[in-house]
Order: sequence, then structure tokens, then C-alpha cells
Amino acid sequence: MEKTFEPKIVGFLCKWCSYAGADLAGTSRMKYPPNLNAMRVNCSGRIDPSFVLRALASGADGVLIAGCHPGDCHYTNGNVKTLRRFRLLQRMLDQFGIERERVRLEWISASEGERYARVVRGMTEEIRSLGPLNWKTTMEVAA
Amino acid sequence: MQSYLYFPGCTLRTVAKDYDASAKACARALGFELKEMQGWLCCGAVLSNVEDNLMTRAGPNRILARAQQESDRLVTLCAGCYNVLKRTDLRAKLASPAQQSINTFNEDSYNGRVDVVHFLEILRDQVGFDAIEKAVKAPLKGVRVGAYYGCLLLRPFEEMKFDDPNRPSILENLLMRLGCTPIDYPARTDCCGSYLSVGSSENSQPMSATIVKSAHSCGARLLTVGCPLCKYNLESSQIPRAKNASAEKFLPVVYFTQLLGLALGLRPEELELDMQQMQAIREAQIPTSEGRDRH
Amino acid sequence: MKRVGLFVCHCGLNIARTVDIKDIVEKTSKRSDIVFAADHKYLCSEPGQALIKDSIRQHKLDAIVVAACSPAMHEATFKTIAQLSGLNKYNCEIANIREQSSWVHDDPQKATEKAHIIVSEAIEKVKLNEPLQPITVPVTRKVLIIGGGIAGIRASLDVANAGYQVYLVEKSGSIGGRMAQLSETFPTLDCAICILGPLMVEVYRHPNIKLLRLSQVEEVRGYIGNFKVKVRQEPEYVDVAKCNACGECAKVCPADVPNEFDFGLTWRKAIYTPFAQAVPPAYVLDAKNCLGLLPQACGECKKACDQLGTACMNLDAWPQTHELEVGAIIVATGYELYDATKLTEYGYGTCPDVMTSIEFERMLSASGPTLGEIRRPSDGRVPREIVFIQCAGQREPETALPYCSKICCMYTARHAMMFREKVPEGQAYVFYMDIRAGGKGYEEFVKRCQEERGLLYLRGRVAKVYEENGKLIVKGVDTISGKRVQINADLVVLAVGMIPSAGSKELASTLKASLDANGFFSEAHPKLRPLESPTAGIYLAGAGQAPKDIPETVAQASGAAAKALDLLSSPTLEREPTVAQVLETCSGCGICIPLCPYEALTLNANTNQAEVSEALCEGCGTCVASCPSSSLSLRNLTDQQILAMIEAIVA
Amino acid sequence: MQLGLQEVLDAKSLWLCATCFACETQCPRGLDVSKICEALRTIKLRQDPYELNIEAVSADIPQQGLVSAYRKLSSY
Repeated sequence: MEKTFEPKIVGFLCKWCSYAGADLAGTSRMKYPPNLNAMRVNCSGRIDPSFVLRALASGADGVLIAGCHPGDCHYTNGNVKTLRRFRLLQRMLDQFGIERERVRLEWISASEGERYARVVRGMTEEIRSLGPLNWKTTMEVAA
Repeated sequence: MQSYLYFPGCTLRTVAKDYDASAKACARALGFELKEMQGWLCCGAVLSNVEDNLMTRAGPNRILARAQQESDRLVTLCAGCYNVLKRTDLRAKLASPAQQSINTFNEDSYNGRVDVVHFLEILRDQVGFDAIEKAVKAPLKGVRVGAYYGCLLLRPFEEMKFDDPNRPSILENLLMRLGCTPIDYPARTDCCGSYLSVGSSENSQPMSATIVKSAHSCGARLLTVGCPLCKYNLESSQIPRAKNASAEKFLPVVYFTQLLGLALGLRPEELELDMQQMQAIREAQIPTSEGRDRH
Repeated sequence: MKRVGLFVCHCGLNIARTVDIKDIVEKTSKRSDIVFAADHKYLCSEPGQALIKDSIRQHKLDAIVVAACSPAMHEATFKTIAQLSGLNKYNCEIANIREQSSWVHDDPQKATEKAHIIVSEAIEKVKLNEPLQPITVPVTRKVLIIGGGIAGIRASLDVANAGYQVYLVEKSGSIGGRMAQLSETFPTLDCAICILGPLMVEVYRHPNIKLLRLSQVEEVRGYIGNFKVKVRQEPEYVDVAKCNACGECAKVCPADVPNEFDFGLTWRKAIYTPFAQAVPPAYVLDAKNCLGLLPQACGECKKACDQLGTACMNLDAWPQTHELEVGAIIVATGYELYDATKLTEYGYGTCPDVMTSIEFERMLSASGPTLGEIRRPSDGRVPREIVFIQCAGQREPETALPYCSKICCMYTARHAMMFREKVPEGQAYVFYMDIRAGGKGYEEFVKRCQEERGLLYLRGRVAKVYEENGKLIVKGVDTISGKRVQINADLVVLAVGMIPSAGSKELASTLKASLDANGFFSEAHPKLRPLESPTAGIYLAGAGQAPKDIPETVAQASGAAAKALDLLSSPTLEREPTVAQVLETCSGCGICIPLCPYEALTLNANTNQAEVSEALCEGCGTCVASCPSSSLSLRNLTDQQILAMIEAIVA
Repeated sequence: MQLGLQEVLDAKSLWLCATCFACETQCPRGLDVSKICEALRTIKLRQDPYELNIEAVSADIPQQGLVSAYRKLSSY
């Protein structure tokens, strides 16, 4: 039997909204695939685009950045700064030939456990259908 | 001359010829033309809510598909046609699978390109009530007229977005410009019984009667409508009473286009107003004190 | 190399049911960077904590990872144990294998694999954590309270009685708020102003309370413990200290203005006292309706005042800005009523005899426009048939307010009861959806009103209200009998909903406090932190947070005061030391400076390098991510740590 | 209906609804009552084509009324 491809996804969750949203998904026992591993950061604004590239280069098939809804940022507007960086990052992904769908920016509030579960499900399925990124091997071959 | 594509509908070709004629006459007097669209057919009179039978939606979609060949705006007069076509257009804009089936069936695609408007909207938004006021030659001074809106112009509100569903004002605003004294009465937006008069008039008549009574008790001596079925129901509810009781005044019903035409100085025959109706309109005027009248 | 220990919690079966704890312990203990690993059924229990404590000592651990529930639950617990065991608390990390794994995955094998990754992420991070000491900052031991209604009054008195300075900022000319407008209060039927009045006077006399009327908060800077606030006060044409409220000024004033306190049912002058019991007990000059201040046109009031020798008026007054320093802020901005003219089906605004519940309330008040008699606004007749419509524009997600205002069932019962008391021959009808009378003595009160006063409760909604021949025709339905009903009423009272008071939105953005979907102030946690805004140092009291009645408002106000006092009880405040830090490589490009929402970053002109104010930095890390030369770092969430965690995930 | 309450299908009011949409305009919960009525009518009509009382139809009724009535109160 052919083994289905299980994508590896790195998730950066801001601790005020999105991580709390993930907690809510947990306490509500919502089920979602185990492909995304989350990292708790203070603010989505902490995410340097190079982290995303590093994750992809090291073998991740996708990256999720999740922060508070605009206007709800605990640090006033860190998420807005993330959005700006994300837009630039998307262009960069194009240049690298990486599908934009592999890197997502989502606003997930502390009360949106359901949304978190949905995002993880959707992203896993989407990246599963895109197939492995294999950027690590590609780069090694190139080098 | 500015011309608008116009959908008359079946009733305006038969029972309600006066509505059709008076609207066209008013349009000419105001410097535009209602150009009848090619190959129109029956709109179905009501929009079916049933979602698993699309046949009833084929007709109105075909009308709009044909209309889009000629214009991106379609004017209606009958409130029923307005309701059906406008809501058909809204559904077409959603580009649903149902719409695709309809388009396939019709072999003529319609995807919501035509703006369906009511003649009143043309008067308000294109001509402008200010211009109409200026064009008034024979103001209908002191005619106590109750505007009756009924259902189909206003509701469902979130789709029609025609006027405030509880406190509409477009007809009153127009009537005021014509010199009339519009009478506000609570039953303006109630239902007249609609198609219940077909087959079960015992249910529709009390509904219409309530409207007539409400308007009369608030001081209206004339009713004006924009829907042939409303007109029929409001009139027929009064017939039994008119026969035997002389004390109860008959409250005549005319189309708003007929009042507009009179104010614009058109002759009654152009508006298909008969002697009785003209008499009723005169009687609906607030009696002026005699002394002043003679002076 | 740090000596790291791992403790894995079963959480009863919550984790152990899906995650193979033994596998985690065994495999992790084989790692070269782990010196000890153990598991326990409940690590948060006393024996579980003892296990951690003993193991730290016994195995001379420098850092621990606790694999258990979400850090939101027990991070503080485990950090405290670490500290008590001699570790720096920043050498403790939580691996959340419950909310992130056991509870959301069904497949034990996959859940265990994921738990492994989560644990190794935490291990990688804790290895690079540095021990930190909390930053201490001084606390300004004063409180700003915004809004002088019953919530603001209660909170002010509680804080002031505890010995701390309070600034009470009130938008209007008097404190008292909505409660001052009420006639009586349910379920005890206390006269509202009789129980409120003494508290208002106490506020005015209290040496620790500075009352600023006609004032609004304009700007807030700083952070918990150290807020710097600018309050704008409208010109005080009347010297509050000198005015003895003799009222001679109003007698000569030629300008008549609808009295907002009575919702326009009475008139007042342009110089007026908001109501008889107003505090401060001084007149207010309404500059908008005065015949002329700039340039002065009339000045009759001042002449009258000067003639008497009181001489408390100054028509050349200017607005003032008060700059306050406070440690905590309590928001008690209260509510307003939904605009009933939007509910066109009920005829409010077109039929004069359709009124809102608060207008009716004023009419019931002994000091109200009719001195407590119930009269029709149109013709002054005593109404015989009166219809109360509950939930007017409420619980209507499609058309008006989606929520329930909580108090209307109670006050409507009281209104109907009081009507029957004043007009015994009259009949009162109440249209309701269901009766929500949760509260001590509430259900009993409603029952008593219904039974003793013979009120007619009709379960159903009203479709339409209109006027006909001097009567209001109310058409509705009684869903219990399934019949349509028509009532020819003399007066209709709409129980319209509560909405946040005007300016809440602007205030929220000034305070950086968030609002909920309906525009009320959000609480930090709906159940466990209902008195606090998510913004540290800002507390909430009263109907500005959600619709509520007087007892609840007072309870919340005292609670918010206690929270503020808790903060003020210590002269200093500990702040998280996980702040940004500038490294030596900083070239002074300045990219980071405008990104900081707290103005914690500055460019030092001497060194030409950025500098972080540790007292201001909140540790979000937005600046760190922006540094082109990686010369900014966030303590204990450094780039190295994040990269190590990424490797742990993708490895 | 979902509770198996077949008697709603026998309700007289189904045939009294003139699809005036007044209920929807007022409904605080956004219920589309006219649609519900129509659905129930349609179920009934598909079981048993309800014949409109044709004898009672008066001759001078506008076409609009006739078409509406047949659309709403008869099977199609």
C-alpha cells in the first residue's frame, strides 16, 4: 500500500490570541491532523521572514503564522507589521518558485478554537495535495 | 429623447391598460420614452421560493436575458413584475449551480447584468422630483390621497431595498410635489390579500377592507397604487358596500401615474381616466371656504 | 552544558490515554542533553510538585521541562516550584502535550510522535534560556476612574476609603449617572436617588477623591502602574467652590433648552443644575445653548450672581487640561439606550404617546416632569390602557440588537405594577418573549407584580403600533392562545435595549483597551478575569462592560476597586524581564525605532546605537524581527532559540 | 416537520399566506416564514394536487392574480 504523504508544517502562534485559540480547540476536543507543530511566540510581529525560509529550507512543507485579528493585537499593532512583512515574503516565495499556499498568515482569536482547527485541517489538506516541497534536497543538489 | 427599456407585463396589456397608457404619457410629458422590450413574456407574477423546481425561474431569466441585448436597465411598472424581475436578477448575480442549470435550459445565459428598476425610481433618481415639480402645470391642490404601497414594492426588504419597509415615503414625496395632500394611514404597507382573491375572496376581502377603512378614517378620499392586483382587490372589497349603503363613501383607486399625468396637464383621456374617476378626484379635494373661492 | 530534567504528566488519563508516556520518558532519557526524566499522574498535585523539587536537588538539575497542559494553565505553578527548588524560574519550560496533542488527536502513535516533537522543542529552548531577574518599576499609587455613575461612585469610595488618591472623571455636570434618573429600584422598591444621594455627597466630601466634572480623558500614555493621563475639562464658568446653588442665575436666563435629564419632557435654562441632588452642588453653564459667550452677548446670569455678592461666575473661563499620573484606571462608562426611532414598527418618534422605558421612568419619579403622575405626553390625560413591549429592538440579530439587556423584564414588571398602583382603574398589558428574572428575589418580585396587580402578560411580539382616533392601536400575537390580539391603548412603553455609552469607542482606542462585537469593553477572561480589561492596569465596572443591573454593577465596581488596590498595595511592580536587548553590533540605522508601539526604543546620540527602555518594553519582539543586522534580541526567545525549535520540529 | 408533526401540513394558514413578506420584515430571528409556508404547501401539493376553487374565480381578476394564484396554490 502506498503511504500517503504527510506534510510537515511549522506553526508560529502568537501567545495572546492564536495559541489561546489552539488551547480552546484542545479543551473543546476538536480533532485536527497532527501535521502542524506549533511554536508559541509573544507576537506574530516577532516572526522574522527568515524563520519561515529557514523552516522551509530545513524540511518543512509549509508554515503557518497566526496572530490576533487586526485591531486586537496585544501589542497594539504587531500583527499589522507582520502583514506587511508577509506581503513581501509572498513575493519572495514567488521568486523562489515556492507555491504561495505553503505559507499562510491567519488571524485567529482566543475564542476561535473552531477556526484554528479548520485552518490546520485546511492547510494540511492543501499542502498534502501540493506534495512535498523537498527544498532541502533541491538546494543540496544545487550546491 | 432619453429612452428607457420597458417591460409592461401581461396585466398592463389587458386589465390595466390605463396604467400602461398613463405611464407612457407621463414619460413623454417629462421628456423621455418608455421603449417596450423585444419579445417579452410572462414573468410568472410571483417568484417561487421552491428550490428544487427551477422551471418557474426560467421565464423571468429569459426576459432578462433578452433585455440585456437592448439595455443594461429595465423599467417596470407593475409591482409584481418589479418584484419578480429584481429578485431574479439578484439570484442570477450569485452565479449558483441553480443559475447555471437555468441558463443551460434557456439556452440563453443571464448572469445579472440588467439593473431592474421601478418607474418610481426613474422619476426620483433620473428625472428628479424637483424637475417634476417644475413641470407641474395643473397642481392637484388639496387632493386627499392615501398612497398604498402593498407588499411587493417593499418586501422582502433586504432584497428590494426600495424604501423603508415600515415607513415608506417615496409615493408621498411624489404626491406632495404634485400639490396633493398625502394622507398618512397605518395600513399603507399591509397586504391587500393578493392572489387569495382568486378562489378565496372571503379571505382577501377583509384584508383589503381594513386598508380602505384605515385610509378613509385617516381622511383619505382617494387611494393611489402601483400594482394592478392591489387596485383590483381594494376596489372589489368595496363593491358590496357600495351597492347597498349610501352612507359609506366609495374610495376610488387610481394609479399614481394617472395623478402624475393630471398634474402635468395631460388630458384625462390620455390617461384613460373616466368621468367617474375624474369626479372622484375632484371630490377628494379639500373643500375651500366659499367666500375665498368667490373672491 | 546545562543539566536538563524532564517531567511528564499523565494528567490522569487526559494525556496518558492517547500519548504513550513511557515511550516519551524512555526515549527522551536517552538523549545526551537530558540527565533525568520521570513521569507522574498529576504533576500539579502536591506529590507531583514534590517529585520535581526532589529531583532537581537530587540530580543537580539546572533546567527543567515540564510536559503537561497548556502554559496558560500551570506555567506559573511550575516556575514557582523551580524557583523554590533553587532554579531561576526562567530555566523552566512547558511542553504542552495536552491541548496541542492528546486532546486533539485520536491516533495514539501520531499523538505520541507529536508529543516527542513538542518535548524536544521545549528542551532546545530551555537549553538556551538565560536566568533573569524580574524588572521592578515604581507604582504611582493613585487611581483614575472614568464615569461618575453608580459604578464609578462605588469604586471611587472603595479606593479612597483604602487610603489612595482617586481622580473621578465625569463627562456631564454632575455625578449620579443613570441611577439618578430612576424612580425606584427593583426588587426592593428603594427610591433610587434616596440611596444614591448619600454616596454622591460622600464622594464630594471625601478628601481622597478629586472630582472633575465636565471632563473627558483625552490621552493615555505609559503602562500598568505608571499611566500618564491628560484630562480635558470644559470651561468651568461657575466656580464650584463658591457657588451656593441659589439659582438666581437661572431665573434671569432667557434661553430655554429641552432638559436632557428628563429626556426633553421638561425644559431647563442654559445655566442650570442637572437635577436637584446634583453633585457637585453647583450650577452648570451650557455653552452650546447660552445666548453668547464668545463674544459675550447676554451675561444676565453673571450680573445676577455678582449682585448677590456670590460672584462665582467667570464668563471668560477656558478649557483646562489636567495632567494626571495614576497607577490604575477603572472604566465605568455605563450605558445609553438604543435609538427607538430606528424601530419604525413601534411608531416611536411619530406617535407622541409611544415612549421609551427610561422616559416612563422619569414620569414615575416624584421629581420628574409630572411629579410622579402618569400622563400622556400628547394631551396630558391619565392613560387607562397601557401596553409595555419588552425586548423592543433586542434579541433581534437580524434587525436590531442581538443581545438581551438583562434588566428589562424586571423594570417592566415594576413599571406595570407602579402604573396599576397610580391608576388602579387602568389596565396594563405586557408583551414579552420570556421572563428572565434570575437574581435574588427577582422571580418572586415579578410573580408578585403579576398576581397582586393583575397585570396581563401576553407571550408574543408586537407587529405594529399606530395611532388612530387618539388611540394607539397595538397589533400583536399571543402565542399561548395562538390568537392575534389588538389592544387600543393610551400609552405604549418600549423596553429598549442598553448600548455602550457614546464615546466608548474613542475611549477604548485612547486606553488601548479592546471592545467586543457589540461595542462593550472586553474583559480579559469571560469567567476568570471579568473585572479586568486585557490591557494590564485597566479594570472594568458597570454596564460599560455588559448590560447589568445595579447590584451587579456595585459588586463589579467593588471588585474592580479591589483589583486596583491589589496593584497599589505594593510600591513597586514586577515586570517580565523578557524584553528586547540591543547587541553591540547595532549600527544605529534606526529601522526599529518607529516600529515600537511603546516608544521604548530610542537612538542614543552618543553611541549612535539603539537603546531599549526596560521599563517601557513589553517584549513583543517586533523590533527584533526588523533588525537587518540581527543586533536586537528578545531575552529567552532569541533567534537562536527559534531556529533550534524549528530544527526540532522538522528534524 | 422535523419532529414528525404531520399536522402542520393540514394547517389552514398555509393556504392563507399571500407571500406578503411582512413576517420576514419583522422577524427578529430572520426566519423566512413565507418560504416555510411555501415549502409546506409544496409538500402537500406534491402529495395531493390541491385544486384551487376554480368556480369561485371571478372573470375580471387581473392576469397577475390568476398567474400568482395558480403558481402558489396549485401543483406544478
